[in-house]
Amino acid sequence: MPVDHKRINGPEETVPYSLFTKLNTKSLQQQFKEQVRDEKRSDNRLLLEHRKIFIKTGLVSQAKGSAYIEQGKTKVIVSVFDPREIPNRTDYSLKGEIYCEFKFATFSCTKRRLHQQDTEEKQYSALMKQALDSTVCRHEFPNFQVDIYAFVLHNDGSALSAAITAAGVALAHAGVPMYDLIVSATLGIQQNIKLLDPSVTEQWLCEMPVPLDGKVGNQGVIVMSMLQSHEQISQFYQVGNLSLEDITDSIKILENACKELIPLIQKHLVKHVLKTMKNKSEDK
Amino acid sequence: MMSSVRKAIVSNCEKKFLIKNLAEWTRLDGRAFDEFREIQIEFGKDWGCCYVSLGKTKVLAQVSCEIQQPKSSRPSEGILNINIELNPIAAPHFEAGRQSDLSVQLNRLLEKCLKDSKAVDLESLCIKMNEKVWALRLDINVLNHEGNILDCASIAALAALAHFRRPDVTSDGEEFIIHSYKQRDPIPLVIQHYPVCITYSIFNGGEFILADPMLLEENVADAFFIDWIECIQGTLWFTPWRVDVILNTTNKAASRAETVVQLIKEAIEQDNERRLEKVELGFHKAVEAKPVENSIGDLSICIDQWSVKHKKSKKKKNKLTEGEEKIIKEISETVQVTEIEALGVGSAALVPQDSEDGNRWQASDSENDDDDVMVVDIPKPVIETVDILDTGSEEEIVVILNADKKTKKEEKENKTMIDTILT
Amino acid sequence: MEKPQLSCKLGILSRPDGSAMFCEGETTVIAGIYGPVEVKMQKVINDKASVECSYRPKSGLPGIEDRLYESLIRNICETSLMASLYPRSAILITLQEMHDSGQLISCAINAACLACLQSGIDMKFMFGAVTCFLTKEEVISLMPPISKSDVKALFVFVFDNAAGRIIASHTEGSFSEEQYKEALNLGREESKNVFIFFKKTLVGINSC
Amino acid sequence: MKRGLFFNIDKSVRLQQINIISCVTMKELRDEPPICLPGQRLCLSDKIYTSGQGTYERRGYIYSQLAGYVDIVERDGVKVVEVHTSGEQTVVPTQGDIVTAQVYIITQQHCKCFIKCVGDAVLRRPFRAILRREDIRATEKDKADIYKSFRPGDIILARVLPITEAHTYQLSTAENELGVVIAHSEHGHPMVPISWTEMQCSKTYIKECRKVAKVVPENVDQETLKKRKKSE
Amino acid sequence: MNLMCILYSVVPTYQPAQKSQNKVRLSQVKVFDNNFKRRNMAEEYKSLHPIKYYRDCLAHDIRPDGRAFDKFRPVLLNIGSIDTTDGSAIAKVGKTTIVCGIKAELCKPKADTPNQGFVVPNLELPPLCSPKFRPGPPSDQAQVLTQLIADIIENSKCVDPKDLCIYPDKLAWCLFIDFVCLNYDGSLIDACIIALVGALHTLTLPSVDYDPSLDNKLVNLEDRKPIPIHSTLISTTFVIFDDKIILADPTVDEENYCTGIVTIVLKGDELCCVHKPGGSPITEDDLFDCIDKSKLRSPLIQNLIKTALKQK
Repeated sequence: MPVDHKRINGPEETVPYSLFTKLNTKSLQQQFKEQVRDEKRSDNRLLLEHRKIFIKTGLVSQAKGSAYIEQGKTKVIVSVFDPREIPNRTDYSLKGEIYCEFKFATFSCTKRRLHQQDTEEKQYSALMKQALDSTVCRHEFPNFQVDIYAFVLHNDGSALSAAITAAGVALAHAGVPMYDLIVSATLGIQQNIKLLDPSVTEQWLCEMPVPLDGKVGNQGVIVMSMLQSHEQISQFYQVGNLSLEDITDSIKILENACKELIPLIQKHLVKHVLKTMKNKSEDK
Repeated sequence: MMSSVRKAIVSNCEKKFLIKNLAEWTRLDGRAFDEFREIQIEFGKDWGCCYVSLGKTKVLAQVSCEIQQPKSSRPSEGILNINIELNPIAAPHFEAGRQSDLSVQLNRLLEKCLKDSKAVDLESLCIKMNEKVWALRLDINVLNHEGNILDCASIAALAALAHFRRPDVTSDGEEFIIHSYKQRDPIPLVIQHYPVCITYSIFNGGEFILADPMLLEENVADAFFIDWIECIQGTLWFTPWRVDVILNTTNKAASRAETVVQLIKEAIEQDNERRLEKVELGFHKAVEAKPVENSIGDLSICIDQWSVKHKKSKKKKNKLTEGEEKIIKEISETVQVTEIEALGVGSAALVPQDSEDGNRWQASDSENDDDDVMVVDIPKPVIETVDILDTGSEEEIVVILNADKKTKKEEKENKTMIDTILT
Repeated sequence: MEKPQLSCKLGILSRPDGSAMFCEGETTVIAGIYGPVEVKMQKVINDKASVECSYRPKSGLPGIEDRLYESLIRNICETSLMASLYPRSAILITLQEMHDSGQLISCAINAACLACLQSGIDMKFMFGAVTCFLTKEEVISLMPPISKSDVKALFVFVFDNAAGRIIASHTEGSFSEEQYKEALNLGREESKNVFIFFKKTLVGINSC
Repeated sequence: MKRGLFFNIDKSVRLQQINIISCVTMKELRDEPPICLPGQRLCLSDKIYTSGQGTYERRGYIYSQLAGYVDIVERDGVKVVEVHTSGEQTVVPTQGDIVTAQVYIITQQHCKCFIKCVGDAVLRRPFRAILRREDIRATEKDKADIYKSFRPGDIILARVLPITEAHTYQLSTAENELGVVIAHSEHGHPMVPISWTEMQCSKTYIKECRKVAKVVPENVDQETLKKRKKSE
Repeated sequence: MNLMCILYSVVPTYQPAQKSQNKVRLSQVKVFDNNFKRRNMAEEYKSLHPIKYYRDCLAHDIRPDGRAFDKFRPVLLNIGSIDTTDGSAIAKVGKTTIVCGIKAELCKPKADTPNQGFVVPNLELPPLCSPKFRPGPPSDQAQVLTQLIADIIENSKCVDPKDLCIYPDKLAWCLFIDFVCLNYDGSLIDACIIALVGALHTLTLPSVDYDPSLDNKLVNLEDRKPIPIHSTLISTTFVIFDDKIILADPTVDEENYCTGIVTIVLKGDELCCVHKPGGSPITEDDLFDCIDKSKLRSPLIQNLIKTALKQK
């Protein structure tokens, strides 16, 4: 580990204790079979069943807008700040910029993460930006930048979609003009079994080829973000090997999943609007 | 990058005054051209802690050690790290905790002087091959910058290394026991030879050569000539000037180095004696002994010397010219220039000193800058955005780039796609 | 009660506007102050000078414990200096450890005060720091115990010379309220000696 | 419950278009404003209804940009559909806005300030702005001196000038109602205006020069100010 | 208990009862100019002259959030809700939210302390929690607070590094205690210490079989044991306003505009940190008054922690 002068450093070399547990001799195939049995998953969900989502706004009082999402055990918090001048920019841009930062807490995953952003986090930041760029009315704040920070407290799979969904709610909460509400969902595919909203183990198993009877089937993870009322896809990200049919099917599944999420978000935002309006009239 | 904020600018007036004075064989502080400022070496209570002043330039050096695994390329050698810090106390434009060109340059020169010349016997620092060696760390803090940091720092570094003692280590076969200073007498380092840096500044393309430049002289000088004597000699930074002048100067530097090393050795001996006598040591003792310094007094001394030294230096100058010829004949035997190197961008020395850029070391700017550029790969997005301008609003519709996917999507999202096409 | 010998030398460095080498027992610190000088754009304060502090240990890599000392000393100097007289400028305080035998923080604070005094920057009051030690035998003293492991707790108090109020308190280790009170009173008494020493130093009668 | 209407009707994702025209009279609209969310279709965009603040137009419809409530303002015979957030607005100063700013640097040519409020909205993050010497007053522009008009720390009311390629906002106080509203004397006491070029310290009675804003009576708020400017 | 409940629920105990009488009214605020008599004048006044706004409020013996000077904000604690950690807690003091997660890893002890493990605390102030932080390396403030927390842990000896040694000179535990601020609204240290105590109490480490001759390690995940916690720490922060008024449990604005800050950490009946980093001088009486107030608060917080632990 490189020495960080601005933090307290531990000993030079540390290893996670999970490396020294009783050897896990199960093959990937067995592990996967344990996860999915008789059309049921280890947490008793159906294959295409989304985990329960809780969403709350206004958690970060210091931010302009914020949202906290719990999707199963996955917990993500997103905050949005007022537009500010873009640092170190000299040219004029007609459209505002979106700055996204996606970060896992050091303790959010099984393996400890570093304080600095790693490549995965940087990629997720870029994907978030991509999803939100076309959602926000950027022409409303030319030459300014809106900062969006997503922080994962606990990663149990599908953290990126949770972050994008929460970011959409946080933006609406912050009063940043948007073309539409945005929701996102994740789908894992392994051996032609599709798992909606995979948990962290499922996601891990879907990300690598697991041979079944010596053959390697289609496998991968898809993250898709949708704008609800215009029925547009604002971001699509896929890893793994998938056939064309798989992708079309997956898009259908994900589209439905997104549509199911929308009422929840709408309900929450309407509640929020009603509440603030009530407070306002009381103040007067 | 060192910020230019708070940096003193040398005015043309000052420059001209300096050069004019030199033409009359006078230096601003009344020294002769080849006269060095007074050296003072004090040791702290800790081993390897040394406080050196060269005139008003002051430097603190401290050596520390710990046990480390050796580098795989040198499994039986200890490690010596040198780190020079331009403490913001030394000058207002120095910044804490930030590497500037000057500090990098000084660090490199000191490393050349002490490490590359193998002044310290690193092999004696090995405890167990491939596993445990002593890693020495030499921290040099510049406390007051009145010119010629390098000489001062090199003296402090050498004195600190020569003064330092490491704890004794014994082995009982398997385990190593590190004895505290109280349990067993600590062991001094093996110093193979004593290299010190001697700096001359050169004016008017070699017309005037000044030993131990002070701050203003340093800022105005055309070039520098630095020797590190004892093992290797290196020279650098010069505008085209005559070989005989180089050799002459090198020669003078050699004799100067001898005196300096002698001084260091004496200082250490004195300190050792006092330690043996169990006299209380440390900086606090030195503070008590001396009266409060008076800065006004200083100035008057300076003025006094002004008139007196004037003639002296002229005499000296004559002597030098006489001596020059002799020395040239002797050079080949006494002095060997093994390495002539222009550090940084050599050509930088040719550029006349800019008044705003009083700092000679910035010559290497252009080279270092490249390191700062980072190439970032941005993952290619799978999605392309198409602006639909018809509605007047700046709306964007997203279409999947991949043609196959697009058709699939069209089937699925028949309605929307048709919508898009219609508009 | 035995107490550490104070000694000091003002103006030991030629570049800074004020400088001092201060010794408290064997502990020695050099302080230098520049000010008011040009301030960097991002640190400009409109109605007063920005006070910056940097502390250098004599060896080893810079770490975050230095930041804690820096913020402590910076805050103390900021309250004491009349920063509002020098708006849109900077006052830089730099400290260099020379030797540490226990009272490093108080020594650094006292050195900073002397450097401020020498620099001629207006001050509201002087500040003086005292270190008290609580030994394993529950005895409070001003002298550092011979071995570091004998220290149960360490207190650093900073007082003003105007009303003897507490400007700063820094503690290490754990202790009872009574012990804290006792150390505080001891510190206040000793701080008077520190101020006398400051005054003597300034008038040049260094007879302590 | 009218409010519930447009979001319980159809569970299949899409919020139904709110037909503001037919179901709500203007009075009802004000009393019980319909709630909308970003991307919600509000009504047809035609000759009567046009898209205003907080909305956008797409393929003949007006959609909402914000989570908030709908408001319809009649302007020159056209009904402008606006959406306002229920919480704090996200405001960026635009051309013509009256802003409250604090002066922090003055030079011979210009003074630099921080915009702290835009109209009534208090900003969480101030924006930087610049006020040039020639924009201090409307008449005898060349005679204005920065140091006789503003001092660091003054609170001024100013109008935002057209936005140029430059990165900071440009302000103007070249109107009677604009200029210094709060200032402190050299000794730090509040000052009261005594003429349009002078203010007097409330403690020391020392007079200092300022470009003083004419105090607007309480009942005249920002909107009227804005309107007046437009009619001119 | 759902994690969200704790994160979201702000139980403003002081508000409902006092709202009507105590909420700062515009009429109480001294008005400088007619231009300010507008709808959200208080807000505007606060933004333009924050210090004067505070002075005016405090002159009426009330804080802008309606609290009396010596009243604390409600505290919430939730423990063990993040199961990727070996011990975790979330503490909320008013709106300030701190998540503390402890992750243990194996390492080799230092040569000069062969029978000690490591405790590595770090406080992260991400840009997420307040507009004043920017992405990048930790700010000076984060560094100072991290060091202060590290000092408090070391001074109080609540975790003994000796308990973390598995096999001398060969194998030991390294506890990475990471604090993340999710909402920055003052009294950070107080929230951090509550979260720390909560997280330490939920911390369990698996047992390790170590064979020194072969350097073989075997970790039994099923056999998890808590580590001894030697003391319970309670921290209380005060700020000094205008050299005379002392406010307990400050919000972020109060911290920004105050002239001095005092943090007192209690360890049982003992004190383990009285930290006043400069700022306006205070009298001894005032300082001991603060210590007394924190002593009164200590059993309440201890009870809170106990209750939270029982719920588990």
